This record gives sequence, C-alpha cells and structure tokens, in this order.
Amino acid sequence: MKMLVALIKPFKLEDVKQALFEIGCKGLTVTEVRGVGRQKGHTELYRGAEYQVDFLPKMKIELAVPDETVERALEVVIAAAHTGNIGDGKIFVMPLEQCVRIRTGETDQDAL
Amino acid sequence: MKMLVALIKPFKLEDVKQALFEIGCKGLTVTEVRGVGRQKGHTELYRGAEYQVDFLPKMKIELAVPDETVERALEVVIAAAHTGNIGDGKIFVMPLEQCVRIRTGETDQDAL
Amino acid sequence: MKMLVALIKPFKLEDVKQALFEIGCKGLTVTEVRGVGRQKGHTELYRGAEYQVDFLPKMKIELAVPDETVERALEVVIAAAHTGNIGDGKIFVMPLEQCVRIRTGETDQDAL
Amino acid sequence: MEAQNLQQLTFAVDTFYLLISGALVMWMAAGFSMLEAGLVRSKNTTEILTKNIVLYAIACIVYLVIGYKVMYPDPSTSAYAADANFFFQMVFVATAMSIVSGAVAERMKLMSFLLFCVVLSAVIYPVQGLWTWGGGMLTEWGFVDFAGSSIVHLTGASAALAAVLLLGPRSGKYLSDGSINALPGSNMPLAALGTFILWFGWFGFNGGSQLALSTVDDANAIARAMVNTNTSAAAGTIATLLLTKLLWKKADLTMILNGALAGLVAITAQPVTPEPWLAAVIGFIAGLIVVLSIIGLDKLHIDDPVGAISVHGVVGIFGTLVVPLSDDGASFVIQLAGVGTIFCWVFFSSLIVWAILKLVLGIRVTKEQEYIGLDQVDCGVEAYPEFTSKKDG
Amino acid sequence: MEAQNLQQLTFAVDTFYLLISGALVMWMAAGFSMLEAGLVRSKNTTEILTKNIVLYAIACIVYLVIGYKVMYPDPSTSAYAADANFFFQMVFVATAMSIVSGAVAERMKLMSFLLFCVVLSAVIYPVQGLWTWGGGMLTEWGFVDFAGSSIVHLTGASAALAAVLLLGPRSGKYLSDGSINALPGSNMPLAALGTFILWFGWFGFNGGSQLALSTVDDANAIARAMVNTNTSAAAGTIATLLLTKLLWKKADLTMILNGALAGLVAITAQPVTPEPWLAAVIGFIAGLIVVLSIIGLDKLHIDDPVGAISVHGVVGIFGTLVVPLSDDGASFVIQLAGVGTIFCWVFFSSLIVWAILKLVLGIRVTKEQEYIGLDQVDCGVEAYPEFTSKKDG
Amino acid sequence: MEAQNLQQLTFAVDTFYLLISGALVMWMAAGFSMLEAGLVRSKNTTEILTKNIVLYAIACIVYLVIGYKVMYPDPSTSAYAADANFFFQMVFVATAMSIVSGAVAERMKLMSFLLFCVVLSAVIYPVQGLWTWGGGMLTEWGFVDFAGSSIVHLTGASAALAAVLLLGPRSGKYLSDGSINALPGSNMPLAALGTFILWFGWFGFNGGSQLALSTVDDANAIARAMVNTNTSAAAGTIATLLLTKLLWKKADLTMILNGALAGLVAITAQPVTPEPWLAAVIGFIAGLIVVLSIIGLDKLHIDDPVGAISVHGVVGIFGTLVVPLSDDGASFVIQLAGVGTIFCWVFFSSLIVWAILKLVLGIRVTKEQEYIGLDQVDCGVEAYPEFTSKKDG
Ligand SMILES: Nc1ncnc2c1ncn2[C@@H]1O[C@H](COP(=O)(O)OP(=O)(O)O)[C@@H](O)[C@H]1O
Ligand SMILES: Nc1ncnc2c1ncn2[C@@H]1O[C@H](COP(=O)(O)OP(=O)(O)O)[C@@H](O)[C@H]1O
Ligand SMILES: Nc1ncnc2c1ncn2[C@@H]1O[C@H](COP(=O)(O)OP(=O)(O)O)[C@@H](O)[C@H]1O
Repeated sequence: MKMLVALIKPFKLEDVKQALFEIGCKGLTVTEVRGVGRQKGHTELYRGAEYQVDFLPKMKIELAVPDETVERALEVVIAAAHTGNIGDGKIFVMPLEQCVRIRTGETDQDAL
Repeated sequence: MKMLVALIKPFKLEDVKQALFEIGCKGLTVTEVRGVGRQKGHTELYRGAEYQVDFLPKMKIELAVPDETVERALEVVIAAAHTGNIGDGKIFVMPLEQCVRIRTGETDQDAL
Repeated sequence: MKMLVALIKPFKLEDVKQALFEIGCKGLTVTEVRGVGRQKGHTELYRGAEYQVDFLPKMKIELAVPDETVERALEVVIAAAHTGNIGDGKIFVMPLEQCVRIRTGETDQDAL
Repeated sequence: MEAQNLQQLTFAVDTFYLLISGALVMWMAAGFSMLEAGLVRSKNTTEILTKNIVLYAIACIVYLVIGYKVMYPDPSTSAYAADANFFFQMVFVATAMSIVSGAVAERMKLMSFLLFCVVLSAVIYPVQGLWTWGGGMLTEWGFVDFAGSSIVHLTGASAALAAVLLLGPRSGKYLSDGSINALPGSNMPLAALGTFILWFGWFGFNGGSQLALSTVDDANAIARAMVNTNTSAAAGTIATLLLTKLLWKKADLTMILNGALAGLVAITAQPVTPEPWLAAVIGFIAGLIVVLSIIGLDKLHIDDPVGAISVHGVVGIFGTLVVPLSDDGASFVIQLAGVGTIFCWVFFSSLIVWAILKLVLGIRVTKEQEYIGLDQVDCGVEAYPEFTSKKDG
Repeated sequence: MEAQNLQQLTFAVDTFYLLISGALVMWMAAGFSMLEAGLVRSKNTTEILTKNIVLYAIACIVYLVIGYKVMYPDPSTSAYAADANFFFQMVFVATAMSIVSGAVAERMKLMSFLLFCVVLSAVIYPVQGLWTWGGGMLTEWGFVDFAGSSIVHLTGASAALAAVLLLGPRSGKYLSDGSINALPGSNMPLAALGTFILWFGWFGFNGGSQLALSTVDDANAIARAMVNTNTSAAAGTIATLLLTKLLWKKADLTMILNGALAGLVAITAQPVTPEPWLAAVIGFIAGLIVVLSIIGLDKLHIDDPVGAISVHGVVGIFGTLVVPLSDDGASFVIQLAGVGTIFCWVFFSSLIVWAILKLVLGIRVTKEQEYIGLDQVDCGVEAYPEFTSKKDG
Repeated sequence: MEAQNLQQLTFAVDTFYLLISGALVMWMAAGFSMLEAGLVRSKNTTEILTKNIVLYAIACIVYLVIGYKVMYPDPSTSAYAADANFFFQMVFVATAMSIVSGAVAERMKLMSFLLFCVVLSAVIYPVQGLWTWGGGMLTEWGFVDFAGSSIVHLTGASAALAAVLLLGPRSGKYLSDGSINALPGSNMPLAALGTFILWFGWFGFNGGSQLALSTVDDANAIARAMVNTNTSAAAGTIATLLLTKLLWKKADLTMILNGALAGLVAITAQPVTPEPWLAAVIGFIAGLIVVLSIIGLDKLHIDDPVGAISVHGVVGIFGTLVVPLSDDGASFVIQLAGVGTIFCWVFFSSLIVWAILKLVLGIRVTKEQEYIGLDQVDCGVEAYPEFTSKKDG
C-alpha cells in the first residue's frame, strides 16, 4: 500500500474528491495547510502599510491506496487538480506498511 | 521506528492520549482534519435549503514509536478509540527512518 | 527522496523557513498542530476553576528533499528552531518514493 | 409671558422627541450592518460593512443637498425645529438603502452599488416620498402609510429586486440540477445583534412618525404605536419559530430573526389604530408570510442572502394592505393602488439605473473575484484575518 | 386654555419619559443575549440566541394577554398614556426571564424552556409583582423594592435555581474526583458588549421606575437614580478587578463583567435615597459578594455558566436588604420578610413547573446531544460555521 | 400655581434631556471597547476589553470623589437637577480616557494604565476642564470649544501621545530596515459596530452640550448640532473612501471608520453655528487629514494601533481651529492659544506621570509577554478560546 499526500488549490478539493471516488476510493482525509513554493505570495495593504503574505492556503489530501491503484489515483488527482497555473501543487507517494480499521480490526487492503 | 497515523473520532482524543501515555509513550502530535469515508455525511438545512456535509471532523494523531512498541500501541489505540460505529477511524503505520530532537540533537530512539 | 517532518515552536517558523530557503529549498508546507510531550502543559484559571492545558500549539513543517540534501536540511532546521528549552520539537525523516508536480507532470527531483 | 414660555417648552419637547426618534433610526444603520455581516460568508464581511457605513453617509449628504428639497418642496414646520424635521426624514432614506445592500450581498461591485445609492437618495426615494408624505397625489387619494411599510420598506425591496434580477444569484447557490445549495451565514451572534438593534431602533421609526408629542392625543398615539410595534414583532418571532419547527423540526434562528423583522415591517404602515391583539395577529401572519416568501423566492432562483425582499417587500405590501382593518380612513383599493404605484415607480426606475450601471461600469464582480471574496477584491482587509476557515478553502 | 395645554404637555412628557425608559429596558434583552452568547461554548451559541429572542417575544405576548391583568387588576394611570405604563411593565418580565436562560445554558431543551417562559410570564412573575408593585400585601407591610432587585432579579434567579437543581450540571463541568473543570466561554467581546448594553439599558430600568418625571422632585429623584446606578456599577467593577487580582493575580474579565452587573442589581432596590458614596459602597460590596458567591456555588456543584444566580439572586437579596441604610421608610425585618416571601413563592412554584416539564417532556438533552451541541440539535444552524474549533474536537 | 408647574416641568424636561444625553455618552464607552477590540489582534482582545470597562469605572468613581470638584468648584445649576449635571460631565472624562487605551494597546501593562487613569480623571482632565467649561482663564480669553474637540478629544490624544513616546511601538511593527509592517486587527465587524455606537452616542455628546433644551433657541441649537454632527461624520466617511480608493484602489474599512470618527471630532468644537454645508466641508477635510496623519505618524514610527492620536488629536486641533469660520465669537488666534495651552498642559503633565510609572512599576510588558499576548498575561482569559489562529502561531 501507499500513502498519497497531495497538496492542491483549495477550490479544487471537491473535484478531486469526486474523481477519486469515481475510481473506487472509499475514503480520504483532508487538512487545511499553508504552503510556500514557486507560487509567489502577494503583498497586502492595511492602513497604508504593506505586508507580505508568503504562505498561501492549500488543501492537503491524504489517501491510502493499494499498490495497484497508485498510478490510477495519481492520474485522476493530476487531472482534477490541474489548472495550469503555478501553485497547482504536488503529490507525494510514501510507503505505507500497515493499516488497521479501528471498528472491525480488519487490516491492510480490507481496512481501506 | 514507525510513524503511526491514527484518524479517530474527536471526542475519543483524551482517552487515546491517556492510553498511550500509560504504555509509556512520551509524546504525540494532534491535528484537526476532516475525513470522508464509509461513514456517510448528513444533510443540513439552512433557511429551507438542504446542504450536504460530506466531510466529518476527525482528529489525526501522529505518533512516532520504536519498532517494538508498534503492536502494543496499535492495540491500545484500537481499544481506546473504539465505539463500534462506522467512522471509528483507521490507523496507518509508516516507516520512519530517522528522528532528531531539536533541543539536544539526540537521535532516533532517544529522541522520542 | 525523503520527507522531513519537523515539529517546532510556532514563533520559530519564520526563521526556519528563511534558513531552508537559503540552502536552496524551494517549497514547504505548514500545518498548525497541537503537541504533547516532555514539555509540560500548564493550568489556567477561568472564573476560579482551574483547567489543564495539555496540548501546546506547535507548527508542523513538511518538506520533501532529495536524499543528498537531508543532512544539510536537518542541520539548518535544528539551528534555526533551537531555543534550548524543552519543547523545541523533533524532526522525523520518512522515506518518500515518488513526487509529482501537478501543473507540469514532472516527477521526483524535478518536481520538488 | 407664561403662555410664551409654555409655547417655547412645547416647541422644545416636540423637537427633542423628533431628535431622539431620529437618533434611534440612525442606530438602525448599525442594525442592518450587523444583520448583514452575520448572514454573509466571512470572505464578504468587510465589504458589506463598508457598504453599509458608506451608504448611510451618502444617503445623508445626498438627501441634504438634493433629496429633501425634492420630497418636501415647502417644509413648513413651525411647531418644532426645522433641523429636527430634516434629521428625522433623512435617516429614513438610509434605511431604504440599507435594505438593498443585503439583497445584493456577496457579488455586487462596491462602487456601482454606491452610485446607485446616490440616485436613490437624490431622486427615486424622494419622488415617491413626495407623493405621500410630501402631500402629493397618494395623499390626495387617501393612501395611508403611517411610518413607511411601503414608502420606506417596499421602496428598498423594489430597488433590491430590480438589482437582483439583473445581477443573478451568487455562484454556487443554485446547482446545475436546479437544486438549492445553502451558503450559510458566518456569524449568528452578529445577525441576532443586528435584529435587536433594528427592533430597538424601530421604536424611533414608528414612535417618531407621529411627528408631534405634546398633546394627550399625540402621546397616546405614540404609546400605542410603540406597544403595537413591539407586539407585532413578538408575534412575528413566535410565528416563525412555530412554522420552522413544524416544517423542519428545528428552530432556524435566521428565519426567526426575519420573522421578528417581518412583524416590525408589517405594523409600520399603521401602528396607531390597531388594538394590540390585532397588532399581534398582523405580526403573526407576517411571520408566516416571510418564511413562505423566502422559500418561494428561492424556488424561483431569486437569490437574496438576507431575505430582504421578503421581509421588506412582500411583508411591506401585506402591512400596507391590512391598514383598513383598523383604520377607517383607509380603503383596501386605495392601499392597493398606492402599493402598486410605489412599486412600479421604484422598481422600473431602479431597473433602468441598474441597467445603465451594468452597461457602463458593470455591476457584478468576476467569478474568480467572487470566489476569493469581496473583502480582498474591494477592501483589501480581511474581516477575521486570524481565524482559519473551514469552508471554501 | 393655558392650564389645559400645560396639563397636556405634562402628560406628554411623562409618557415620553416612560416610553424611552421602556425602550432602554427592551434593549437589555440584547444585552442578555450577547452576554450569554459570549459565555457559552460556540456549539451552543445559536441556541442561546434563539432562546433569548424568543423568550422576549413570548414574555411580551403572554404578559399582554394574561400577566398584566394579573399584576395590575386595576391600572389607573391618568397621568400618562396607559399604553406607556403597560410597555414599561412588560419589558420587566422579559428581563426576569432572560436571567433564567443564562443559568440553564448548554443543556436544556429549547421547547421546555419556552414553555416555562409562558408560565413565568403569565403567573409566577405577575403574582409576586402584584404583592408589591400592584399594591398588594408586601406594599402593605412596607416592603421597598424601587426597581426590582427582588421583584425582577431575585425572581429570575430563583426560577433559575429551581431549574438548575433539577437539571444538573453540564457534563464535564465537575469531574469524577469532585474537582471543577472550566468550560470557557467562546467570545469575550460579545460578553463585554452585553454587559455594556445592560449597563446602558439599566438607566431606563432604574431611571424609569420613578414612573413620573414632571416635577422638580421627580426629576431630581431620577437624576439621583441614574448617578447612583452608574456609581454602583462602577464600584462593583473595581471591586471585582481588585479581588480577582488578589485571588488569582489576573484580571478575570468574566468576573469583572459580573461585578459590574452585581453593582447594578444591588442598587436597583433603592437607587434614589442613597448618597452617591453609599451607592459606591453598596456596589463595591456587591462586587465582592458576587465573586465569592460564584466560587461558592461552584463548590456546591451548582453549575451556572454565566453566574446569573449569583449576580441576580445573591446580590439581589443583598441589595434589597441594604435599603434601610438610606431609606427611612424601610425596615430590615420587612425587607427580609419580603425577600423570603418572593423567593419561596418563585422558587417553589418554579420547581413544580420544572418538575412537571421534566416528567412530561423532559428538560435535558441527551448526553450525546450535549456533546454535539444544542445548535445542531435544536436549531440546525451553526453559529460560526466557517471557523475551526480548537476545543472538544 | 400654573407658573410654578410650568417651571417645574421646564426643570424636569431639561434634566431629562441631560440625562438621556449623558446616557448616550456613557454608551460611547461600549463604542470605544468594540472599536479597539476589533482593531487589535485576538491575543490582546480580552485585555483591551478589560481595560475599557475598568477605565470607565475608575473615571466615574474618581471624578465623583475628586475630579468634579476640581473642575467645577461651584456648580450652580438651579435650572436642572444637580445630579444630571454631574452625570453628564462625568461621562466625558471616561471618553477622554478611552482614547488613550486604544493608542497604547497591545503592549502596556494593565495596572500602570489604570493608575494613570486615576491621575487623569482626578487632576489632568479636570484642571484644563476648569479653564474653559469651569469658567476659568480660557473662557475669559474667549476660547470656544462647544463640546470638547480639544477639551475632551485633544486631551485624550495628548495623554496618549505622551504614553506612546515613552512606550515605543509594538514589536514587529517597524522592521529593522525601517519599513512598516501591518499588524491587522482581528475583527472588522466589532470595529464597525464600535464606530456606529460612537456615531450614535455622539448625538448625546454634541446634542447634550447645549446644556438646556427648554427654549426655542435651545431646541433649534440642539437640532442644528445633531444635523451637523451627522453631516460632518458622513462627509468624513465619504472623504476617506475616496482618498483610500485613490491611494490604494481599495476601500480600506479601518480608514473609513477613522474617517467617520474624524468627522465627528472635527465638528465637536462648534456644531451649532455652521450651516450644514459647512459642516460637510469640515467633515470632509477632517476625513482627508486623518488618513494623511495616520500615514504620517506611521512614517515617524509612532505606533498607534487604532489611529487614536490622529482621529482625536490632529483632527481635534483642526476642529478647534476652524470654529471662527462660522462663529463670530471666536478668533483664530485665541483658538490656537487655547489648543496650545491644553496640549502643553496635558502632554507634559501626562509625560511626567507616565515617566514616574515607568520608573516605579514599568509600563511595558516583556517581549515574551507581548508575543504571548496580554490576554494570557494580564487576564488569564482568551477572547476566542475555540478558534484556531492563523497568525503568529
Ligand atoms: N519541497 C516541498 N515539500 C513539501 N511541500 C512542498 C514542497 N514544495 C512545494 N510544496 C507544496 O506545494 C505547494 C505548491 O508548490 P509551488 O512550488 O508553489 O507550485 P507548483 O505546484 O506549481 O510547483 C506549496 O504551496 C507547498 O504547500
Ligand atoms: N483511504 C483512506 N485514506 C486516508 N484516510 C482515510 C481513508 N479511508 C478513511 N480514511 C479516514 O478515516 C476516517 C474514517 O473512515 P470511515 O470509512 O468513515 O469509517 P471506518 O473507520 O468505520 O472505516 C475517514 O473520515 C477518513 O478521515
Ligand atoms: N513520539 C512522538 N510522536 C510524534 N510527535 C511527537 C512525539 N514526541 C514529541 N512529539 C512532538 O514534539 C513536540 C515537542 O516534544 P517535547 O517532548 O514536548 O519536547 P522536546 O522537543 O524538547 O523533546 C510535541 O509537542 C509533539 O508535537
């Protein structure tokens, strides 16, 4: 199994979720995060003073998938989260050794 | 070492923390997240219009443990977070290669 | 590649970001979390009743780096986040198998 | 000497009464601001606050320079200070304009809105005000609108309706399958506070509209107006509570607040002649109407984030039409004619102004700006910069 | 002719004075709403706002239909408009009921609360009101309660106490080892705003209770009442500041707000006869009492999220008992008897009503509902839907 | 008999007028609280609320015990209740002190601030008040300050300036390279609400300062004062809107709120004699001045989180100096002399008091305390304990 961690533009969340559920994903977890990267922040004004906003709001999606689904999941996330602008985000794939479902005690694939 | 990532019902946080400290864990990190999975969201009403709440509030616990404690930790988290209802959550186990304690520079086991 | 996960004192965020960008990191992701560990919480008073604050605010930095940068990144994070007090935080290093940049489809090193 | 002192004191008391009433109506501007700030999403909160304070300012200045003269070509007030009369009349314009700002919230360009505000205060409102309160044709017909269910509230709502029709709904409000999506307001305590402010201020709105205090009859009329105002609002509140409980098994606070306001609007056309029990009945029905109207307009995909068109328009009409129930001087037909006349004038003249603004400047922000929120687009100041948002990402 | 005009003007002035005072007391409903909305957790905020606006509405309607007739079987007011008298009396009932809503916050079923509100406004409050202000037995004894330290405030607090005893504490408030756990209020600016509103409205509450303005003596009495009201509140504020600093080295804002209110409640029984310095002393002691009372009730595991029982009950008693210090017409024994009588009537009649409600409908939400919060359970509307919560998960 | 009744009624009416006006000014304390609570960061919100309610309490008590006697050694008021006069004068002191609290926000020690408040209310304010309103030297010179552009507002601002100079800016406000960093206020609806409250309360502030209502002339003067007050505020609002749009292409709400207040402050020195159009011009210019002043002070690294020094000080001076434009009884030179005298007295006496406080107790919290926020340090109560913070970590 793998853990996919995707950082996307917040307003794409709904699309990405939709797309993942269509290919059979059954669950995922979302966190509001702030990111800094190639997409530059902007300056804002408050009472005449400028201030720099470096960190931009992003959504982090964490998604555990069986190995065979990884490729497919990457594809649909890329498709759904893509706008073509800088700051579209990244997907990280990390190894996932074990998974347990708390309610049933099922493990691994069955637990997803 | 492993990194345990548990997604649980928010009101179980205190119990899980308690349980983990009883078996000798010394630290953990908690994030508020929103999850979607087999537990269905619900519809809410606002001024007569329905709206769908898909994402449910969950707590994410991140816990770095030495290899020998993984089993025990899984057990107590399952026991403490269990309510028997859908949406009780999952625990993911991921490999953790290295750990450093910022204050002392200690590494690995000692740093936990 | 590795995924570095650092838990630091919130007010050190700016310094750590600065330090990482100086050694060539191009992006990172930040989440507000609450941590419990060796640093003890404190009791607060509200209308004469005490209550225990166990969870302390921390910042979690997630940073994907190529293998050769790991050492250097650890060093500068430690240097920048260090105050010498308990609760300075930890850095976890986890394996990162793959990385994709959503906008361009670039992968791995190029995607960071 | 005595007699003269008494006359002076009478003059002073009537002036003071009007000034206090006017100050209470000014305070309603705060009520609209808080109500609307509570019922929009947080990303549009600074903008709606800006809109509300600036519209009040514009209404005051424009009415001073132009509107007052249009509405009262010959204001002969020897019984109290002329300035007090102006003051009391002026704050009513702002109320009418405040109604518009809620209905067009979360998608209209700030500057276009403010330009409309100039026209409404200078021309649209005063012209129809002249017809009744200025002693014009509606007064001659025998049209009765004591404190402005139509002249103020329906006017505001008609201008709002014209705007909403040209503006369209907020994106995301009506889904492609025609279903209605809720976009919940961000701050309920503010919405409740706004309603309480309006309720309180309404004692000046209706109580002050007697325009004189110094005789037993006047004093009794004012006291009755205040009791009825309060009673109607209370009944509207209870009606909405019961209806939302019945419909949805929940006490929907936002509807209940609209119910209280509906009670206030409905009794405004004639708060003096009804017995309190009749005021309660009128308020109760107003509370029922407002819920059904809000649901109905939503079905028609007329998007009004705060319910202003229902509260001030639909209920304003209702309130004007029931005047003959207690006031022998009024007739249903004339009331209907008055309502129709005011609606037509305000709606169509507003439609033209909005249309011109749409052509020349545009009245709606872009889709992306709407997504980001008007606070960043028009004000550059976030309403709650330190609080993390759960919604919209 | 002159004489008649003067009489008319006097009538008008007294009427206006009562109406303005009444409007200020109505505005206190907003104060209670904001105070309570600030001191509960965010998951119960919409519900407490709903409760507050609806209880005001119910109190108005029920008092109109029943309560007023019970309390004043024969209201002969020829000196000012009868409606003004009713208006002023009516808003007092709502105040009494607002006190209850704070004490039972975060765990009571909305509909049971509202049903109790009907009974209190129809019977419980008016019956004891009749005894004093209606010219009944307490007046005959010589009991003095100028503006209602006991008649309004102790009444509210006694009904609240009965409710809290049957209801039990919020879950999580008292831990299994008997220790007290704080459940901090979610919005301090609202709590402060509520207190300021109450302070401001209290000028109508105490100032209006003279019931007539038009002579030099009346005017002097009202002016003194307002100075003393303000002074006592100020002294209560300072007392709490000093005491909390002493006890905990912190200036606990929530206590300071309670201290200001304690000063207001304490002086309400007799704001006219004390010299301002005595008002300051009374307010100061009230501020000390309220802190100790809140701590004490907490030790007894009587859970009152906003401190209503201490502020309005304990301090209400104190205020009533110190009347003889400045008012020669009052005696300590009679005051004590009056307080006892009112408390017994309200407490036991309320206890019975609450007990019946508990049997028939239940008065407390389930544990799970309490965890989720009353906003979802009873209202279906979140107070701050866009803000992430740190607490309770 | 008739004559005597008329006299009594006149006394009563004038008393009531002063009391209502005073109550409205008291309500301004809530306005300052909300404005300041909205413009500071959330970690300092509870503390600023605490400061505001306690400073009001202290000002009341200290002025009662000492200040009033200093300022009016011989208050002979037979035309209305003596207590009403005291009440109206008292609330003005609190206003002056409220101005200080905003300017020193987010870094000053609570207890040092409150000790200063004692001295200002007992000595600094009353001494200069005596010079003009108490019938002292400035009155003899012919200095005109109707409702206190200088006596109240400049006084508050001068004391604030002295404090800010000794205190230094908030850490993080000015960066090492000299550039200015914004520290945005946390809650815009509160800031807007506070401004509306102040605007509303100002009708009591300026309207009440005529001190008598009961003749035609008085009534006319009051009505004019209220119209001008409103007009000037409206013009200030519009001026700031236009200027911020021009400078930054955004409608900066916080500046617009300051603009409204600038309009109010500017007209306060003489709201009776100008024609409304002149009031509009004065307000408009005040709105421009306040923006430039805020930017200018920021360039000088004088850190004033809410703009109090600009709004009340710079604009207070402007308002005092333009009195001769409409008031033939005033001369520019005397106005200048009056302003200078008041500024010097208040600034230097305050500087000495702050310096002593700095030596003895310290006036500034430590850097770490500032980072954590004054709420934890001085109050132990978080303002919004359930909401996650995005900023400052
Ligand atoms: N090395 C990294 N480690 C962790 N997160 C990163 C890293 N680089 C970028 N991110 C995250 O991805 C987001 C988008 O990256 P950015 O470089 O701005 O644009 P793009 O996605 O077009 O490359 C950032 O806001 C940040 O949250
Ligand atoms: N594949 C997944 N990847 C990441 N998180 C998941 C995944 N599946 C479920 N979750 C998380 O676990 C929570 C509970 O899962 P859910 O399927 O609703 O119930 P259950 O725990 O009973 O299986 C979800 O709300 C989500 O946060
Ligand atoms: N075993 C662990 N797993 C995950 N996070 C941890 C663990 N131990 C500590 N942390 C995180 O690191 C933070 C600091 O740890 P703590 O033990 O308090 O101090 P120190 O960094 O000085 O060792 C904690 O607040 C928590 O967020």
